[in-house]
Amino acid sequence: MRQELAEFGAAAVRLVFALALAGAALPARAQALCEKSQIRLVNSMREITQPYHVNLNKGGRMFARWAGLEDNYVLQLNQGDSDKQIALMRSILATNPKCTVFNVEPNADVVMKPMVDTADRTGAWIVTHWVLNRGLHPFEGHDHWIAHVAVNSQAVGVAVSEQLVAAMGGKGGIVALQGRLDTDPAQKRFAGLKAVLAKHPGVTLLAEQPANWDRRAAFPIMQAWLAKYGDRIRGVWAANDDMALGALEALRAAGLAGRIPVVGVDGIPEAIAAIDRGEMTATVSSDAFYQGSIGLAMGTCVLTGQAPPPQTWAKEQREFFLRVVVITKDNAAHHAKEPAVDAYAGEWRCDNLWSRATGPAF
Amino acid sequence: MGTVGPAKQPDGNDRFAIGGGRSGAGSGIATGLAPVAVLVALVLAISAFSPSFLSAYSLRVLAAESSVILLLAIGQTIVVILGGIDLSMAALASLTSVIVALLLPELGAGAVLGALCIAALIGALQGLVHARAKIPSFIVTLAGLGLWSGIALAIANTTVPVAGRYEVIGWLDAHAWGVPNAFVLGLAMLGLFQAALARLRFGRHVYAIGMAERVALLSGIRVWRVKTLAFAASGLCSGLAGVVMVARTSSGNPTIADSLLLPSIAAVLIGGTAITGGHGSLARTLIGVCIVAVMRVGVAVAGIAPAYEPIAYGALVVIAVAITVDRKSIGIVK
Amino acid sequence: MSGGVAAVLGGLRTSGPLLALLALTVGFALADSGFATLANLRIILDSAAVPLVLAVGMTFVIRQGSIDLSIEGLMAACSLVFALAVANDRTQFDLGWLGLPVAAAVGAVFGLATGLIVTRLRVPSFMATLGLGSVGLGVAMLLSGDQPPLVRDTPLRQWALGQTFGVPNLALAAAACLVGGFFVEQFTRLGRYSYVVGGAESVARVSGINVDFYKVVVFAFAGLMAGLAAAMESARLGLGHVEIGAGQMLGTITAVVIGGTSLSGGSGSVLGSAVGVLALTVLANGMVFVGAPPHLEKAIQGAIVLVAAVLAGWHVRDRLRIVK
Amino acid sequence: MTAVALRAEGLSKRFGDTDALRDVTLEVRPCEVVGLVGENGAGKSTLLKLLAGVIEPDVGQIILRGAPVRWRKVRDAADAGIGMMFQEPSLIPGISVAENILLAHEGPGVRLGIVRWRKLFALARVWLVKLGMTISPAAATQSLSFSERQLVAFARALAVEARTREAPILLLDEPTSALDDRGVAAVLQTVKALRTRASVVFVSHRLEEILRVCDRIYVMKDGRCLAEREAGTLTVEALEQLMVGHEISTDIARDAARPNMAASVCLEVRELSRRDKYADVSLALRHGEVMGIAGAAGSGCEELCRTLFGIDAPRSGTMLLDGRTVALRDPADAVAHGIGYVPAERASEGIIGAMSVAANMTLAHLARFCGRWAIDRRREQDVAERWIERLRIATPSATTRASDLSGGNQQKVALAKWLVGRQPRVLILDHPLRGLDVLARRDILETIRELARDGVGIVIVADSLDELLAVSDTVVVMRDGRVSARYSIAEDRPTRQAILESMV
Repeated sequence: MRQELAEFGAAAVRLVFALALAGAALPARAQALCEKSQIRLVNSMREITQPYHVNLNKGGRMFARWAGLEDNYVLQLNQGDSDKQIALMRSILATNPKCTVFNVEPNADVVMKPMVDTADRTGAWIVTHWVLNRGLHPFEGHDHWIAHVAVNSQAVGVAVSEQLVAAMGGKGGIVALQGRLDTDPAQKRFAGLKAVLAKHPGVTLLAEQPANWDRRAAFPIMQAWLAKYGDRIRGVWAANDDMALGALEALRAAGLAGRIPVVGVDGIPEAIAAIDRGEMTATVSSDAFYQGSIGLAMGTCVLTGQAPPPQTWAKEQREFFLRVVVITKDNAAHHAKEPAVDAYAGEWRCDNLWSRATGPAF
Repeated sequence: MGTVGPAKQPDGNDRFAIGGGRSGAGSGIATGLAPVAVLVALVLAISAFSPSFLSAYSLRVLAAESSVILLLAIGQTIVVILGGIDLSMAALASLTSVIVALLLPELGAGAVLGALCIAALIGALQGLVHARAKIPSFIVTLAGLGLWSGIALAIANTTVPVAGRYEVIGWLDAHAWGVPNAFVLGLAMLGLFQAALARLRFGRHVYAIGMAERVALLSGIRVWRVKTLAFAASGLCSGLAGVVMVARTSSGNPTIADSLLLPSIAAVLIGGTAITGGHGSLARTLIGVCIVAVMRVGVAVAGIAPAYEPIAYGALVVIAVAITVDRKSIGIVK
Repeated sequence: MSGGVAAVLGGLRTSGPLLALLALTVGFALADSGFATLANLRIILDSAAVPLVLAVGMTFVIRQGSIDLSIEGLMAACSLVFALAVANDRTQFDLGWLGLPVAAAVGAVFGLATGLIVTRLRVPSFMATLGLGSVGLGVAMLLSGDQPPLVRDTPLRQWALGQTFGVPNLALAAAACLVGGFFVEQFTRLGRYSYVVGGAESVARVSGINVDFYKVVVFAFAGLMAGLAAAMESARLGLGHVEIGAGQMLGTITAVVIGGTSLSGGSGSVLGSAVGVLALTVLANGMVFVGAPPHLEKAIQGAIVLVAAVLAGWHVRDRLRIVK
Repeated sequence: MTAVALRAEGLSKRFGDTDALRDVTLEVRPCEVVGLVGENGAGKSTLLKLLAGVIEPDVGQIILRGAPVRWRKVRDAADAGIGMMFQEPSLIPGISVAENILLAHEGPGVRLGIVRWRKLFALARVWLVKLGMTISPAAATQSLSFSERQLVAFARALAVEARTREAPILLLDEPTSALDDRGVAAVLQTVKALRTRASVVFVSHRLEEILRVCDRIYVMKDGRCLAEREAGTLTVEALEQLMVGHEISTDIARDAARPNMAASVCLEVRELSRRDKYADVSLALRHGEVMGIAGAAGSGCEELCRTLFGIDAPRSGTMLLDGRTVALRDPADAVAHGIGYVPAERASEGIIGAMSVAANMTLAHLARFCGRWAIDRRREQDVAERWIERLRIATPSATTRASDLSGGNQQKVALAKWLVGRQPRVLILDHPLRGLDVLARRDILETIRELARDGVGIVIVADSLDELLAVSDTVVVMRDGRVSARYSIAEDRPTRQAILESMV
């Protein structure tokens, strides 16, 4: 983690404050709520065909093995079907709800409320990621909703856009590939771009289209833009790496691969490789391994009594922003390698669960 | 679907097929019971994997889970019996969810009623275009699918949390005497439309059109009116599905129901309703819905490795239909 | 020229997709000067290539009165097989050009399975393909494993991204498929019987035609086309991906039906479908050009599909015309 | 060379719980035309389908040219030179005429799976010429008229001749039922010509045709073979007697009272025209009048009927009901105005096979069988049963599926559809007797007269002039879309000959 975000400098300060507060709140030990062997770890995510989700799963499994609970690790895939994600959670709770921990990558923010309500109702424990309905917070009476690990998509958008603008030398036209428009990250990341553009009048947004996170959809759109704007396109902004790579192939078809800066988000291996090759400029990683494991770690700590019950935690421990990493040519090589368990073991320790918190997300 | 030339036999009533002794296996009773058998077998198989699957709790979850699919499948059944298909239902449900979530705080119950009316009107509109402009329902509703979800996105390009008056619909997410209210609502609609199909002129006309539209026309039935009504009904069902969605998630979302289109259609056909039209019933659809719901959730609960999940699902769909399809009423399998 | 061909041309003239295509082209050309350029024409052809290959197969299926909802699953499986069969970052295989026929063969096998399920188990193709599509998806997920395999076969990639005489190679390949499809349709027993089976299956049976055989072959043919399309798309994007066919199913069916093949079977031609594909491609491409408001893109597409259908069908409206 | 070309021995076939065929034995000698007559449901079609391999017998065997054979598929029979022409419409709309004629046996028209169009057309043209047809083999089938289709189907049956060196055996199931007199003549001509080189089994309800072309005649009833006779020894009356077992008379007992010409006009059309169908047609139909419209295929009389029922809009001209001008937007309007229509294509337009007899009857006037909320099933049932009785419809019950009834009874149901609920003002009958046996014909003709007596205005188009003359009060003859002659049966007693002349 060599390159921290400037934005988050200030946040780091608040982090220290938060940790101190947490330390204050931590008694030596609370009593265990479950037999350790009874604890069931559930990772609920969209699918495992995208590298990002593969790594989410790997992270969760890594933690389970580390905690000696690998046999109790359950993977739930909803195939992009929000209703199914809710149903899957509710059905598995037919047995042993009180000792079940959910680490949830919400398919869409609509699933949040039903899932946390289910947790409250059944006594299961849940940690959620990414986005949050307006007016919904763990510390507002949801005692079984341990925490929400938010990602500041706007900051992500800003960070990656800064990289793009820098690579373009602060002037020229860009095109933007948006994600699924009804998702919060898509909008926040784009908002981040807008913010950066406002600061750099030299850079103009020629066109924007949604490509639904999808590489295949991005390809023809990029082609059309190349036909329409030709060499007026000096940079390509994509709301995720998959679309960025689709655009990259379109550039390759036009013999422009590596000649026009391309940025994406997620930090999937392919993108990192492309950055290493110099065909992509930058991507931002929220570290899927960490996201896939931290919720399970928190739950385990609560259930084993190594951490106090969540309702005693401080607000900014219940809902905080996750530190993200900008990956560029400088650190691509480092991130290309698959991390080992010990890279995370320290961050799974029950007294160090907020090592990547950068301040409250409410 | 499509046009039928004068030289062609009416669908599902093929004299060669019958005279040629190709009417297929299975008496009415057998094909009627087959879906039930499949359902039982499926449940037993899954509960063998995870015994808790038969617990009152799981069944209640299952019922709640299937209620949305049920509502969609009810509307779809009517349209399919008519000989058409409605691909726009899920998108329409999503649109309704957005409208309800947006208007609920100001209008309360009015928002729900209004949204339902809009959904029904949209459905009617599609039926009218299909019947009057003589465009296959497949195409009309395909276009509708794009239109309505596009409009939903335009109205609210992300999730809309219900900012107030949730109690107006909240009861749909609760359950009385262990039965989810949403499911009860579904059953109520089912009973309502089953009665309409079996006892009302509308129902008789729907079947007549599904079996032999040409004869219906030449008998002076105002086919376009019946079609418009039927699609209005499916629109209404989509609307209700949308409302239940809002109750379930206490928010509206322009794509929330989209993933339920194919499952709901599968439910109708697995129930044994013929896609060629004219044959089928809502009772069959109810079983079909249960089967689909069990497959959707059960396969996952049974703890099968993720990659094998879709394989199992696909195989089950084919097997289920192979057993339940009423070959007698489908002269020719297309 | 054969009567069949003449009939097809007649059909094309009346079915109106050409009108829709022309209207769209002119409209976009007026709306944006950059649209009607050679460069953009190339791009339209390039992006029409894969859908066209799919549409050729789908036309045969729909014409015989069936439907194929398995395209997306099939493409997923074939895409993975292709990516793993040619030089890639996961396996040791390096079949090179053989990858294309291999992928096609896998598709054909799936199609074969569909055909057998439809004819032997008498399961409506609607459900049979729905199920097999899901199976294909699962197979793809198995093969995909941790991470989509990347295609490292440089000649293949260069071919997929390159052009010959200024025409994108993929477009040429698609054109070849179209011509092949047209030949099969107009000049082979298989093609003619797909009209017969769709037109009146019962008559075909009592006339002593081995209906089941021809049905199976048509499904296999469609599967083969899907496999080929998947391989082309994978070579173009440089990886095998589970979601490589996302959204292709409804798109293809729409193109075929807009192209004048009735869903009840017995009519239509691959030429019509080709026009349908071009119309939809021009539409999508044009949307990007005029920078249509993203939210409304889907809506506008839906509306245009509807209008095209109305235009195509209006003149044949007749009080006794049965449309389901 | 054996004395018997094709022999059926003790064939039996059951469908569900009905015996379609019971221990039937018949033989066809080389180069002879065998007639097969019997009422609807007597089992003629089933027998032919068995011989052609469309279905397999439960009991009994088929002996072809001395050797017993078992048809596994239709193809086997066809390859052995057995060609069949089905009663049902059996052409594929989407393909060319040539393909239809040579369907499934293109011979040299297809080499290695590749179609050679020129060759194919040449091969097909041969058969078209044999039937004196001028249409091109490349023509699209859906562009043909109904009777042209019938002839093409006949040509297809002939075409098996090309498949075998043996003398072919043709099974013709009512080849003439849908044809006008010219078409009938062509078919009979061909059948006669065939006698020199082929054997033919010829099924028809028109006994005079049978007597004209057949050498021997088998009479069937209730799935059994009642009698075998040499054609020469028979008269139409004798044959009818054999068929129904007792004396009957075809000519309808006519009420002496002609509709008095004072009776008001119920349906009138003035200068009705429809592009290249018919032009300047003016008619006045009085209450209680039966108006027969005679015309060869393409004369436009069928199209006229469809217009009167609101199926096709006229290009110009006016239509009046009881003196008030009406514009029919669709059949529903026509029905609302009290017009009824019995279409020619019973199977695809007349009845819904999968629905019960009662449901079929009440389809047009369901509103009259509804209580405040739902359909009044009991009333529906009662009314249906009343009409089943009145029209002598042979059905186990009112709830039987209509497709389980014989053609004649189906036709009665199609007719009853317009009589239940309320009496129609005008009834349009398009070939109501097509393919019906003697008894059914008589019943329907009688019903028509009764309705006329009750003041219903009736327009009827029929295949044979005899039937028209038997039932009509006035006959309007159409030629090439125009009215070429009008007769009042009572006054000017037109002869068959006179009408035929004004037709062609």
